[in-house]
Amino acid sequence: MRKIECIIKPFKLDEVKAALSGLGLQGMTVTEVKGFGRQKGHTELYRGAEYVVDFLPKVKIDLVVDDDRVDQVVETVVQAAQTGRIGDGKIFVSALEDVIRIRTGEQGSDAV
Amino acid sequence: MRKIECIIKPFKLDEVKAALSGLGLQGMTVTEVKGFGRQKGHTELYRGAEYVVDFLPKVKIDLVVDDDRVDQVVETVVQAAQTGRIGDGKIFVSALEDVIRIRTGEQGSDAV
Amino acid sequence: MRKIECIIKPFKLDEVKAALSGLGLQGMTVTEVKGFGRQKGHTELYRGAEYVVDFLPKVKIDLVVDDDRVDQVVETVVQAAQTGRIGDGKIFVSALEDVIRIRTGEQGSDAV
Amino acid sequence: MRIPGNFPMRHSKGCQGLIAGVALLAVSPSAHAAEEAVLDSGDTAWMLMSCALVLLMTLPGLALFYGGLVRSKNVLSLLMQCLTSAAVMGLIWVLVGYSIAFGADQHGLWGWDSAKVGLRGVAPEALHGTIPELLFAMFQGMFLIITPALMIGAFAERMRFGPYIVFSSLWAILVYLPLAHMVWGGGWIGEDGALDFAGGLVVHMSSGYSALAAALFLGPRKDYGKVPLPPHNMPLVVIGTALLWVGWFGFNAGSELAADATAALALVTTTTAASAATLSWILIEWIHHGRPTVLGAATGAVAGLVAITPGCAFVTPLSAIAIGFLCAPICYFFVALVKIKMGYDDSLDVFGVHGIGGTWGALATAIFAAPFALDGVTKGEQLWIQLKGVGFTALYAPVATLLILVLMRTLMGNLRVSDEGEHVGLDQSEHSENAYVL
Amino acid sequence: MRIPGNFPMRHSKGCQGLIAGVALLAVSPSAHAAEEAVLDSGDTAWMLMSCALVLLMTLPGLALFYGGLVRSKNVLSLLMQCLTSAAVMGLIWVLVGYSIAFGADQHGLWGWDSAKVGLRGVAPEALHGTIPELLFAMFQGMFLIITPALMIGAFAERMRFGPYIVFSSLWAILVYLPLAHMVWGGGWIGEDGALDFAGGLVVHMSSGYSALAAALFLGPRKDYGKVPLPPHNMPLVVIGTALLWVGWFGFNAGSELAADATAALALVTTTTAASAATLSWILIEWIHHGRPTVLGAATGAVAGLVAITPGCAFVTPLSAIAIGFLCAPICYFFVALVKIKMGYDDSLDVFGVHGIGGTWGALATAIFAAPFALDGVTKGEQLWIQLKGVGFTALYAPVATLLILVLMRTLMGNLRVSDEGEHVGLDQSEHSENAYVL
Amino acid sequence: MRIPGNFPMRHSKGCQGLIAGVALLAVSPSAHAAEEAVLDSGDTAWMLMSCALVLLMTLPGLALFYGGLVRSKNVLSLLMQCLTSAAVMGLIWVLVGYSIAFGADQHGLWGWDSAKVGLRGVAPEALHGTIPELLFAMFQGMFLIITPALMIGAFAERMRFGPYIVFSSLWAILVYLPLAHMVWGGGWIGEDGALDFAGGLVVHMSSGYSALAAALFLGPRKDYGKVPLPPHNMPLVVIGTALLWVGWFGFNAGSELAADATAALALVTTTTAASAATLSWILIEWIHHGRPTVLGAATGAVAGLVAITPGCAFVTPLSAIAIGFLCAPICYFFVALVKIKMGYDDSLDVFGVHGIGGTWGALATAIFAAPFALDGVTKGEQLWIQLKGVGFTALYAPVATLLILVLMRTLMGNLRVSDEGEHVGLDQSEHSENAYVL
Ligand SMILES: Nc1ncnc2c1ncn2[C@@H]1O[C@H](COP(=O)(O)OP(=O)(O)O)[C@@H](O)[C@H]1O
Ligand SMILES: Nc1ncnc2c1ncn2[C@@H]1O[C@H](COP(=O)(O)OP(=O)(O)O)[C@@H](O)[C@H]1O
Ligand SMILES: Nc1ncnc2c1ncn2[C@@H]1O[C@H](COP(=O)(O)OP(=O)(O)O)[C@@H](O)[C@H]1O
Repeated sequence: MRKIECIIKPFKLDEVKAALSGLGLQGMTVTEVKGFGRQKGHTELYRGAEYVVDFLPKVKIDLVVDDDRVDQVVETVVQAAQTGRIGDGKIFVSALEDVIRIRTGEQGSDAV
Repeated sequence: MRKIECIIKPFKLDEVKAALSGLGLQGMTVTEVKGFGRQKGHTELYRGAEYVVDFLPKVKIDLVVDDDRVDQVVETVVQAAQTGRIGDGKIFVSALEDVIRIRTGEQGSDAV
Repeated sequence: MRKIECIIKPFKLDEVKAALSGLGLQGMTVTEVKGFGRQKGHTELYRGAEYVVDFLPKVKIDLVVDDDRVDQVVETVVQAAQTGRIGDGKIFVSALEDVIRIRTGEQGSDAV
Repeated sequence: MRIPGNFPMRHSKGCQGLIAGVALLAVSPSAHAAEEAVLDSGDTAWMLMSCALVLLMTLPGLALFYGGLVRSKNVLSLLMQCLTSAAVMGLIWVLVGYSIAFGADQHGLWGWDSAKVGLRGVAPEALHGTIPELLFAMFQGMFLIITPALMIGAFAERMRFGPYIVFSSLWAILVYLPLAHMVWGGGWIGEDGALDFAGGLVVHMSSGYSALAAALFLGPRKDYGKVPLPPHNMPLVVIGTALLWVGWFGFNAGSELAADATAALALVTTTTAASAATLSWILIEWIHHGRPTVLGAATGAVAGLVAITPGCAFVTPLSAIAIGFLCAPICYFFVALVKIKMGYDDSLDVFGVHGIGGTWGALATAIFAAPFALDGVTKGEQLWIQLKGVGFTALYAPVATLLILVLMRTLMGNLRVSDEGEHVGLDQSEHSENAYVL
Repeated sequence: MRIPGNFPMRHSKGCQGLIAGVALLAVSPSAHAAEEAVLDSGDTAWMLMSCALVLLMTLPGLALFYGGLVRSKNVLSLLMQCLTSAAVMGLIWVLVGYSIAFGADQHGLWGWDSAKVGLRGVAPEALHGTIPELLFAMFQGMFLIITPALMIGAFAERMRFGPYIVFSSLWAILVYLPLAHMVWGGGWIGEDGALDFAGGLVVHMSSGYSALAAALFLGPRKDYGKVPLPPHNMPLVVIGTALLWVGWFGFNAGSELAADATAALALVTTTTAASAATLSWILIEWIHHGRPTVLGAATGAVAGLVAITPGCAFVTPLSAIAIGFLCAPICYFFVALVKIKMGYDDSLDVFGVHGIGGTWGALATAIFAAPFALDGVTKGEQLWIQLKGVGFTALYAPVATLLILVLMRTLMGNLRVSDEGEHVGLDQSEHSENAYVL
Repeated sequence: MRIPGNFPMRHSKGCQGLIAGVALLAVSPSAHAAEEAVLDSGDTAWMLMSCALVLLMTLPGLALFYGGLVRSKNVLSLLMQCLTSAAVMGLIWVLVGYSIAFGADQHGLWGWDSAKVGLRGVAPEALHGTIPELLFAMFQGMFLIITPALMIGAFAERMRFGPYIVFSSLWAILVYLPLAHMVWGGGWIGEDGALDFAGGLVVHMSSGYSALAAALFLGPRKDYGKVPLPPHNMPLVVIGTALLWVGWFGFNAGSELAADATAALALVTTTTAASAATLSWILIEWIHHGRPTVLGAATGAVAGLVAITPGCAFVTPLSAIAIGFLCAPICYFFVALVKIKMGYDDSLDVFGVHGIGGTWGALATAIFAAPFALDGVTKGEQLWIQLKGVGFTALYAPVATLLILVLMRTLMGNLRVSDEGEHVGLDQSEHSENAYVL
């Protein structure tokens, strides 16, 4: 089992979700986050003063998948989330030791 | 050290917290997330149009525990969070290399 | 590659960010979370009734760094986030198998 | 004030002395034509505005006050109940309400006048005192809009929307309209000499005691007493409080039906009592918990406004301070102590604030009545008269409420949403909507 | 109502019978001096207040109604457009608007009076009827402030701010002001006998049909039809609805320019129609989708208010119920079915509610006209007169709108924000601000 | 306007010419009885409403304007300070304030009249001009409610609640009430001939300059200048701005104490100046930063309303445009440049907007005064008179403020919350509450 964390631009969420559903993925968990990176923040104004907002809204998608699907999923996310402009985001892949479905108590691949 | 991520239904948070406190767990970190899975979203209405909201509000609990407590904690969460209906959520277990308490700089088990 | 999750007090975010920028770190992802731990919650009032709010606002910073920078980063965060009072937070370090930059498809260290 | 003519005046008592006094010094133009009723544009202007102010109390005042106090998953259900109160009560009023409340007296208990049904027989040129009768009718209609809406705080976060509409409609017809007639429309309470200038009995006690009955009948929210249920949006609560305060000027000073000295007095006592009760409530909190809260200030303000309502035109500004200042500890006692002790879930404290505040106000009206307000009776006699009205309202309203609810449960089944619906919140389960997508 | 004197009265028709009737029973003080114009303090008080009420409709009423309906990244752009409408339209009105709308008639199409330019020649002591002319002018100015602001709902979430200001200014001068003159200022529609008490044609149809044209011209939002675009903050929508309802009392009853029997009638029909339409709309939803929604109730309320606007002083309360009750299905049909079928993105349903509601209201004014409202014509004749006004407005407004937009695109380039700007939202891309930091 | 009688009139100057002019054309009914004071129902209606409008400015207007501008952890502390201003100032006014401001003159500096203490000797039938004296008193009381609340913007996010109550109470008694007397109650500034129709000196300059003193005394917020401190809820700011604008009609036009030509003029200049300043401010931003902002529009609107306040009844609509248009760059200069340069943390720009805007308005009143407003003096002479009032206020208010604060620090210790309290926010540290649980 692998956990794939994808940090993407918020307005790409629907496209990514659709692409993943296309792969037959059954679940994901989404978190609103703020990102800081190479992409420059935008300027805001407050009564004649300018200031830069460094943190940009991003969306994090957590996907737990069987090991053999990792490459396919990563590729799909990259395709769906890409705009080619700075700030498109990252994908982090890590190992998972166990997965449990709360409703049934099932474990491992069955639980995903 | 293990990290246990539990994705549960929001209204179960208090019960799960109580159950974990019962085990003597001293800490947890909670994040509001949105889940997408087998559980069907609900329908919303907007001026005569219906649309389905796929993403359902869930709560993620991050628990860092010593390796020997993992099973007990997982079992406790499963019991407290279970309603038996689709969408009860998942538990993901992964390895952690190190834990540091910021206040003291302590590391490892002492830091939890 | 390592993932460093830092749970800190919210008002320390700017200091921690500045300290990390000082190290030349190029990116981080921030999530608003609620923490439960040794730090006591505060009391709130509602029409003559008192109740304790257990969950305290915290900020989680996710940092993905090359393995050789872990110690330096952890130390920096500890210094910047420390107030010496209960509730300063934790740092969790875990292994990462892969990192991908969505914009370019780059992998591994290049992608960070 | 018994103006010559055959229509029942709203405030049958208490203004006489004052108006007589005013008449000596300041003869208003319209007084010249006392024999022949004439429209006074100033009075009409004030009553047009008072209609707007009383509507503002419900929409958005009360809606926000209540909506902000519940959890974010239920805010829309509260807003919806206030909105539909303006719709359903507005129609009931025009169709039959005005006739029942202000039609010809039947046994001292209710009224009827088929010409008032649908306002068909109320010609635009017909007058009530110095203002168009249509305007008088609509001003009174605004009171019907707010009163059942006050009750929704008691069964917030659990009652189904359909039954709410049925309940509030039946309650309007069986409780509010008869009571309004009894006090203001020529019925026995008013004839008995009870002083209720703007609705201590008719509006606040009637809704407050009924609310308690409904809360007991429906039972508490599943989460009540288990987890804290803090307000989800306090700024909404403050906007609501502020608009209630402002709108109450129309409610109280508008109840004079004229822009005159009595209206001015009512406005002054109204805002002064609210100030006193606000301060009093936060002082109690400061003493009791070491912290004054915004919700305390807001609750105090509303309680003070409730308490001054029946007597606003009958007391001096200094008495208004006393009424407001004393009302806070009385209401606080019920909200913070009695409710907890007894264990009922009057979710937004309708009974504690409106029921108890209205009771205190109705009695305080006699206790603090200025000489000009007492129509040939002593304070003690007036207090006894007030007690009869208070006692009747405190019995009639909740009993009738219970009967309505029992009947409804028999015919309609469970009046509460399902447990699942309560969990996900009424906004989604009853209205398929979501308050915030921030 | 043709008051002796040489200034054009706003409502040239329909009040006569009523006023005559009133005059018999209730001679108001000012009537004694019918020959010599005198200021009436009651009428003036009501009109001062009506100015406040109509401003309240735009700020914050409409601003919140619209602002709550869009996504959180665009709410400020809507608030900004309403705020600047009060600024820019307020200035246009004082500088030239009053002259164009109410200056001496030119060919029945527009007006001009250089003394009215900048209100230079309007002395504080000059009267319009029984109120200061300055006050009459400003009351009318409040209508110019709200009307272009109504349109912004149609091109919400995509139009650039600069072009919006240019567009609304040109539209005010080329569409609103001439129409206001034609109907109220002595132009051909009013002279023809059309009944439009408070702006069914001038305000709602003009903005509604123009909004449709603008929505078609600008094209849909990128996300329209692809992802749901639910309101980001429904409590704001409800506050807005409530303040529109309250403020509409000034809009409709204020249009009488006096605190009299006609104003009272207008207030009663206004709130009653809103009640009926609110209930009607949620009943339709209940039948059609099994769920009444808060947005439905709010939309119904606004639609009912729109529909009663042209006829509010010409119909009975029971007719107002009919007008309101029937307006909901008509508007619902356009909002929920026609719009989807045709695929245009009238983002906040300006056409469906104001265009269609205004059209229905203008026709219903004839259909339900009370006898006193018909100035020697039959209902059928009046309907034909109404149809001419309706037809003209439904053609003139959108065609002129399209010409303005074509001209603007030629001179100013793209009127929409960039795709990137639409993605991040107009609050950031146009105003460098962020609505919420919670 | 010196009405026969022995009570001091509020606006001792400037209306004469206008009223005389009006009197010729439009003799109002009440004028027939000039010798004998009579209550005018129209004037009374307008003043009842003006009380509501001025209260609306504080609750919820100003509360939301300020509450939206701070961070979400402090919003409740701002709302609380506004709510308690209505409570504490409301009581101070009734108890002693009316007597100090409008009692018999003492040395030109303050007033006293034991019959006015607690309003005991003010009979409901007593008149002030054509309205009940009680109503006059309460209208003035609403000004005391808003003025200290204006200052809270300067020390937002750091002052403890207890000291705030003590400070605002002392400030009311030592600064506001004497100044109100000096200008309106028969004191030296008014007698000197200064024109301050609705409170340029008394309300805006007094609070603005005192605010600056308080901000300097308390020192900046810990985070000031280190991290951006953007508004947490801009929609609240816009609601607040809108309600200030609407309520200001009661503030300015209500200050005439009658529904007449002068009130109409004041309403027209008020809204026109606000429009001009709104547009002016966003044009400056457009030029200076390439972006017009919503906060800029809101700030401009308030600045324009402030600037027109002293002269609203003394200038033409075109002059109002000039006053509003010029006020934006002047205030912007202080808000965006001087404050940054000088480094003081006037958190919500009370000095920059109210202090500077009020100063400009007081001088502009003379510069743009219409002929009827000048009571036998030249513009230059009037400007000199204005300058004396401005100079006195700009010195007296901040010096007295500093003395109060020094005294308080000596007796009460630190007036600021602890650093920890500032970190977690005043809502939690001072009120144990939380604004939002969304
Ligand atoms: N080292 C990192 N650790 C954690 N998150 C990161 C890291 N670097 C970037 N991110 C996340 O990825 C987002 C995009 O990164 P950025 O450098 O702006 O552009 P790009 O994705 O094109 O490299 C950031 O906003 C941040 O959320
Ligand atoms: N593969 C997955 N990766 C990440 N999160 C998942 C995954 N599958 C499910 N989830 C999370 O678990 C929640 C519950 O899953 P769901 O399939 O609806 O029901 P159940 O828990 O009964 O299997 C989802 O809402 C989502 O947050
Ligand atoms: N076992 C744990 N698992 C996950 N998060 C934890 C754990 N223990 C503490 N935390 C997080 O760290 C925060 C600080 O912990 P706390 O015990 O209050 O103080 P300290 O950091 O001083 O030990 C908590 O609020 C919580 O978010």
